Amino acid sequence: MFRDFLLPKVGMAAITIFATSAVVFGALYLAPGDPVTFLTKGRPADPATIAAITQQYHLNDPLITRYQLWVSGVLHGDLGQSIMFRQDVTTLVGSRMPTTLWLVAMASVLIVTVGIGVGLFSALRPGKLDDSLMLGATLAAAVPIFVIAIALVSFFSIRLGWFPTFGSGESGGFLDRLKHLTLPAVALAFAAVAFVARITRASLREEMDKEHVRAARSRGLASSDVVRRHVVRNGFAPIVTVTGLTIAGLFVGTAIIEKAFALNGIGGLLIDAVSAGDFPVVQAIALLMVIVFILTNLGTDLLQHYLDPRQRRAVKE
Amino acid sequence: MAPLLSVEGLVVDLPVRGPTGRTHHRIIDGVSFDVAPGEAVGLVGESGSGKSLTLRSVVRLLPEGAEVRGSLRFADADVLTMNRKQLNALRSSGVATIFQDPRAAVNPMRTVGDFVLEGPVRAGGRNRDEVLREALGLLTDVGIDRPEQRLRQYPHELSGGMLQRIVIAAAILSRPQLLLADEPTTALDVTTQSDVIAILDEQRHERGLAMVFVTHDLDLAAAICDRTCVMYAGRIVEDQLSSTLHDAPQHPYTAALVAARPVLDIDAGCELPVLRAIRGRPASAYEAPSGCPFEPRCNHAEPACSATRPPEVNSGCSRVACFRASELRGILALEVETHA
Amino acid sequence: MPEQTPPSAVVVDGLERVFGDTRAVADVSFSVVRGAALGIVGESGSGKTTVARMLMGLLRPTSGSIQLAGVDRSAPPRTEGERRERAREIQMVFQDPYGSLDRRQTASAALTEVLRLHANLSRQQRDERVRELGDLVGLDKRRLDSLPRALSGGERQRVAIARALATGAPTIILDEAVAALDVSIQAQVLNVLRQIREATGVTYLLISHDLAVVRYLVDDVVVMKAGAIVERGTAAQVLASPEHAYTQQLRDSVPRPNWRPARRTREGAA
Amino acid sequence: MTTTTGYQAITLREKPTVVHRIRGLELGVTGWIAVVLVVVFTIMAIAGPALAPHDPYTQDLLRANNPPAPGYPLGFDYEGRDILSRVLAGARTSLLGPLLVVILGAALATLLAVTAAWARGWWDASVNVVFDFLLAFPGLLLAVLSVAVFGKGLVAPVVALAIAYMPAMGRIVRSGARSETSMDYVTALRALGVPARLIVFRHLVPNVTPLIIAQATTLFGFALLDLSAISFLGLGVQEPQPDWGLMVNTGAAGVLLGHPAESLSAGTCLALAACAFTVLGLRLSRRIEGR
Repeated sequence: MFRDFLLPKVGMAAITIFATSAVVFGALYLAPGDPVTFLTKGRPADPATIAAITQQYHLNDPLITRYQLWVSGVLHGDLGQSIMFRQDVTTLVGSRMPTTLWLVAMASVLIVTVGIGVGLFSALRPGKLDDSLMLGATLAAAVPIFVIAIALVSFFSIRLGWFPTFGSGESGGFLDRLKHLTLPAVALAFAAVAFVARITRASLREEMDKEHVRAARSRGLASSDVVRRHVVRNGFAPIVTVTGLTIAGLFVGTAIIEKAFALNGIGGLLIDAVSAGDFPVVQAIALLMVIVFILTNLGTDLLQHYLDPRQRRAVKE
Repeated sequence: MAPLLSVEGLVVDLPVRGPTGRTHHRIIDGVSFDVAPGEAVGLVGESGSGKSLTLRSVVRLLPEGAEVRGSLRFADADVLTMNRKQLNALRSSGVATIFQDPRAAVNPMRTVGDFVLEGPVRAGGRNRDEVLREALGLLTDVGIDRPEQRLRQYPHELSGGMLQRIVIAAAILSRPQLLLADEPTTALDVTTQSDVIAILDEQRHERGLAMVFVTHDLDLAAAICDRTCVMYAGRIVEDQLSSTLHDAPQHPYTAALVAARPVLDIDAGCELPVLRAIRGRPASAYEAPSGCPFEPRCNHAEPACSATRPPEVNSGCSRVACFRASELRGILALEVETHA
Repeated sequence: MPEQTPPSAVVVDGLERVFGDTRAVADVSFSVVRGAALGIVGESGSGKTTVARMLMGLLRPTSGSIQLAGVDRSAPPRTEGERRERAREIQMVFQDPYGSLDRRQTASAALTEVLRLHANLSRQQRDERVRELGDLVGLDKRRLDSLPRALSGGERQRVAIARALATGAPTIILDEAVAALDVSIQAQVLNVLRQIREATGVTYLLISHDLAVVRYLVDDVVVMKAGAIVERGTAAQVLASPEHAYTQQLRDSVPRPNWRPARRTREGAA
Repeated sequence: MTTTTGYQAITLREKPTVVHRIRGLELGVTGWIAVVLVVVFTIMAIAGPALAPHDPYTQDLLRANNPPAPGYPLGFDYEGRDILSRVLAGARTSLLGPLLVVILGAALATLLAVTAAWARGWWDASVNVVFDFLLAFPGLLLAVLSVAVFGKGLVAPVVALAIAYMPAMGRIVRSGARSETSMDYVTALRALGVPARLIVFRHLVPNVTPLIIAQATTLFGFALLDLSAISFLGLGVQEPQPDWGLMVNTGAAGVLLGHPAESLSAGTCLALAACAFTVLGLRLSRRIEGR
C-alpha cells in the first residue's frame, strides 16, 4: 500500500507543489521589463529603495540561487515584505486569514448539508420536483457569484435590513461574526451548492441504473437497504472528490466575495495586492491557495482509494 | 396440478424517446405460459423477441415507465397488484433471479460474503450464523473450494465462472420455489458453461425447484428444460416438450432456427450442406406486421398469413401459433432432418 | 514428375508472445495452404486473438517467425508503405459488428476509402468495384449508401467482410466474426463466407470457440489452450473424434440434442 | 436503462425529415429556450454597439443615477450614461473574451488530447502530467495571477483562462478519443493500411467533435463567469469601456443607494447568458451520452 500507492501519490503532490512554487516564483521574471521597475510598479524610486529591493530579491545573484533563497525563506515562514503595507507578508496574511477561514467554513457547511442533501433527495425521488430542483441547480450554478452577492445585499440588507451590508464583524463576538458573514457565505456557497447537488444526484442515479442494484432489488431487499448498501455506498466516492475540490476552490472565490462585501480576508487582499502591484503578497497568497488545492486533491485521492476495494486490493496483490 | 406460475396475455410497452417525443414501444405482445411446481420451462428467441423482459416481468423488475397488462400469478397471488411489501416477500423467498453477467450483478464494492448473506439475512430475516453455515455447505456443493476464504474476497478477485456459481448458490440459499435464469451462461466460456449448467440442473432437481430459463440457444434450453417456448416478436410461437422440439418442430420459425445452425456431428466424408438461412432479420413486436409476425421471413407463408394474427392452438402437450401448422408438420420435420 | 505442393498463404513457426509475466502464446506453429481454411479453436485466454494480432502486424512477437505468401513478416510494419503492403496480404474481420465500422461513414464510403488507398482506379472504376464487392457479400445499393446505424449486425459484418476483400488481400482472418450474431443472421453470413471462398479462392483463418461454426467453414483446425496448440488435424477428424482431453472436453460442452451437461470440477478452478 | 439484455435493441428506422432532425436533438423546452437566448446574445455581440440608441460613453453628471426616462428605458448610471446603450455595447466585450478563451483552449486541448490518445506511451503520460498540474490552478486564480504579472486588461486573463481550461476539455476529449481508439474500427483502419494522420483527422477527430462542442459550450459559460469576475474585480476591462462584469461593480454603489438598475441589468445579462450556455452544454452532453 505504502510503496505502490501512497508514495507515488504523495510524490506527485510534492512535485506539483514544487512546480507550482517555480511558476509562482518565476512569474515575476515573466513580466515585461526590469524586475525592479515591476516591483516598484514603475514609480520612480530612490536608490535606497532600489538597493533594498535588489537585496531582498537577491537580484544580483543568479536565478537558481534566487529561487533557492526564496524557497528556503518560504519554508521558514518568510514570505518577504509587502510593498503596499510595508509589513511582513506572513504577518499580513496571517492577520487576514481568520475571516477567510470563517467564510470558507460556513460555506462548506452549506455545501455539505444542502448540496449533498438536495442531491440525495433528488436522486431518490424522481419526478417533477426532482426535475425542477435540478433545473434550478443548473441555473444557480451558472449565475456569477458577484451577481448573487449584489442581489442578496440589495434584498436582505437594503430592503429587509436583516443583515449588515459589509464588514466581517471580527471585533464583535461569535454571533456578530456569524451575522456579518452569513450573506457572504451564502453567496460564496450558492453556485457550489448547486454544483455539488447535481454531481451527487448524477452519481447516485448512475449507480441506481446498474445491474447489481437491480439484482439487489430482485432479492427482495427493502428499498432503504438497497439505497444505503448499494447505491449510496457505491456512488459515494465521486461525491467526496467533487465536494472536496469544490471546497478547496472556494478560497479563490473569496476574492470576489470579499471584494463584494468589503471583507478583509486574504481573497480581498489578493485583489488589492494585484491592483497595487504588491507582488510578494500576490505570490504568497497564490502559493497558499494552490497548495490547499493540491493537498485537498491528495486527501480525496487517498480517501477514494480507501473507499474502493478494487483499488485497495489490486495494489496489495 | 395447479401451476406455480401462470402468465396470461402479458403485454409490456417500454417508453422510448424518439424524434416525435416520448412514445411507447410494444416489446411483449400477449405472452401466456404456465410453470408447474418443479418444472423447467425454457424461453428461447433471438434479440428483440422479448424473452428477457418476459422473465423480468415475473418479479416486476421492469425499466421505469414500463406499462404492463395481462395477468401474472405466482402461487395464486396476483403479482401485478402486489404492494411493495408483498413484492419484496415474493422476491426474497418465492422467486430468485440469476442474471446474465455475474460481474455486473454482484456489487463490486462489497465482499462476496456480503452478497451471499444479504438476501436471506436482510430480506429474508433469517439468523445470520445459521445462513452462514448453510451457505458454506451450499458453496461446496456448487464446486467452490475454501468457501470461508471466498466469502471474504471481492468479486473482482474471482473468475466469472466461479462468481456465477456463487450467484446460483446465493439464489438457492433464499429457498425459492422458482428460479429465473436470464442467459446465465452467455458471458462464460463453453466449458465453464457446461459446468455451470450442470450445477444449476443438479441443484434444481435436488430441491425440486421450478425454473424459467431464458436463452438464445435452442439446444441448451432443450437440454435442461422440460418444456421450451420459442418466442418471436414478443409472442410465443411454439410451446413444446423439449424432447420433441428438435425432431418435430411445429412452427416454421422453430424449424428454421434449427436448420440455420451448423451441426457439429456430421460424417467425415459427407459434403456439408449449405445452411438454410432465414431471410431478413429478427423483428421486435412493435415493428412486426399485423398478421403473423414471422410471415415476411417465412418460406411457407400464404396470403392469409399476413391478414390476421394466427391464434395459439393447443394440441396435446404442445401449442403453436401458425395457420398452417397441421399441414406443414411433415415438411418441417424434413427440413430439420439433417440436424436431428 | 513429382506433384507440385501448392504455395503456402501463411506459415507460422515457433511463435511466442510474452506479456509481463504471462506467456500468452507459446511455441505456436502452423501453416495454411493458399485457398484453404484453417480454424483456430480455443476459449478466452487461449491466445488465439494474440496470434491474430501478430499476424496482422499489430503486435510484435517475442520470438518466432511469420511468413505471408512466402515473405517474412515476423516484425510489425514500420512505415506507412510497409503497413499498406501488409494490408494487401492479410486482412481481418472483427467480432463486434457494432464497433468495427466508423459510425460516421456509409458502407460505400468505407469501401471507397480502402480502394483509394490500395487500387489505382478511376472514380468510375471505383464505384463499379464498390458495387461488385457489395454484390459479393449481398448488399444492395440502398444498404451500401446507409450509415452503420441503419444496418443490422449481419449487414455490418458483410460490410466488414467486403472492406477486408477490398484491399485485395488473399488471406482473411475471421476473429469470432459470427459469434455476436443472431442464429438466423449467423447462417446468412456463414453462407456468404462460403460463397466468397468459392468465388475468389481466398484463404481463411477462422478464430472461434464455436465448434459447429468451425466445422462448417474450415478444412483443418488447431486447438489452443493456454497459449499452446494441443491438437491439430482435419476438422472432420479432430472435431468428430478428438484425441486430446481438452478437445474432448470442448466437444462435450457443446449443447446439442440429447446433450447432458457434465460437471467438471468439485473445486473452483479459477 | 443501458447495456443489458434484449430489450434495449430499440432503434427508430423511419427516414428522418428536417423536423425530425431538429426534434431529434432532444433539447427539451429549457434547451430550446437556451438556444433562443444563445442566438439573441450572439446577435447582441455582433450588432450590439450598433443597436445602442445612444452613445454609451456620453456622460451627464446631472442625470447620474436617474430613473428611466422617455428614450432611456433603463435609466442612467452613476455618471449619467444611458444604461441600455451600455448594456448593448457591453455585449461584445463581455462575450468576445469567453469566445476566444474557448477557441484557444479547445484547440490546444484537442490537439494534445487526441495525439496523446493516439500515441499513448510517454507522450500520453506527459500530456496527462501537464493536465494534472494545470488542474491545481483554479482558472480564476491563474487569471488573477496573469493580471498581476502582465497588467490589467483582457488579453492576459483570456490566455490564462484558455490554459487553465485545457485540462477540463482535454481530459474529456482524451477519454473520448481513447474509447474510440480502443474500438475495432480504428484497429481495422490500421490493418487496412490507412495512414495514421488520416485515421486521426478523418476518423478520430470527427467522432469526438460532438464531445468537443458540448464541452466548449459548457466552458463558454464558465469563461463568461470568470472573465466577468475579473472585470468585476477591476482587473479586466477598464472604464469607460462598457462591460457587464464591470457594470455590476460600478453599479454596486448605486445598489446601496437604492438604484440597482445598472448592476441589475448587466447582472441579468450575465446570468442569462451563462445559464443559456451551461444548459445548452449539458443538454448536448446528455444527448451524446444517450447514444
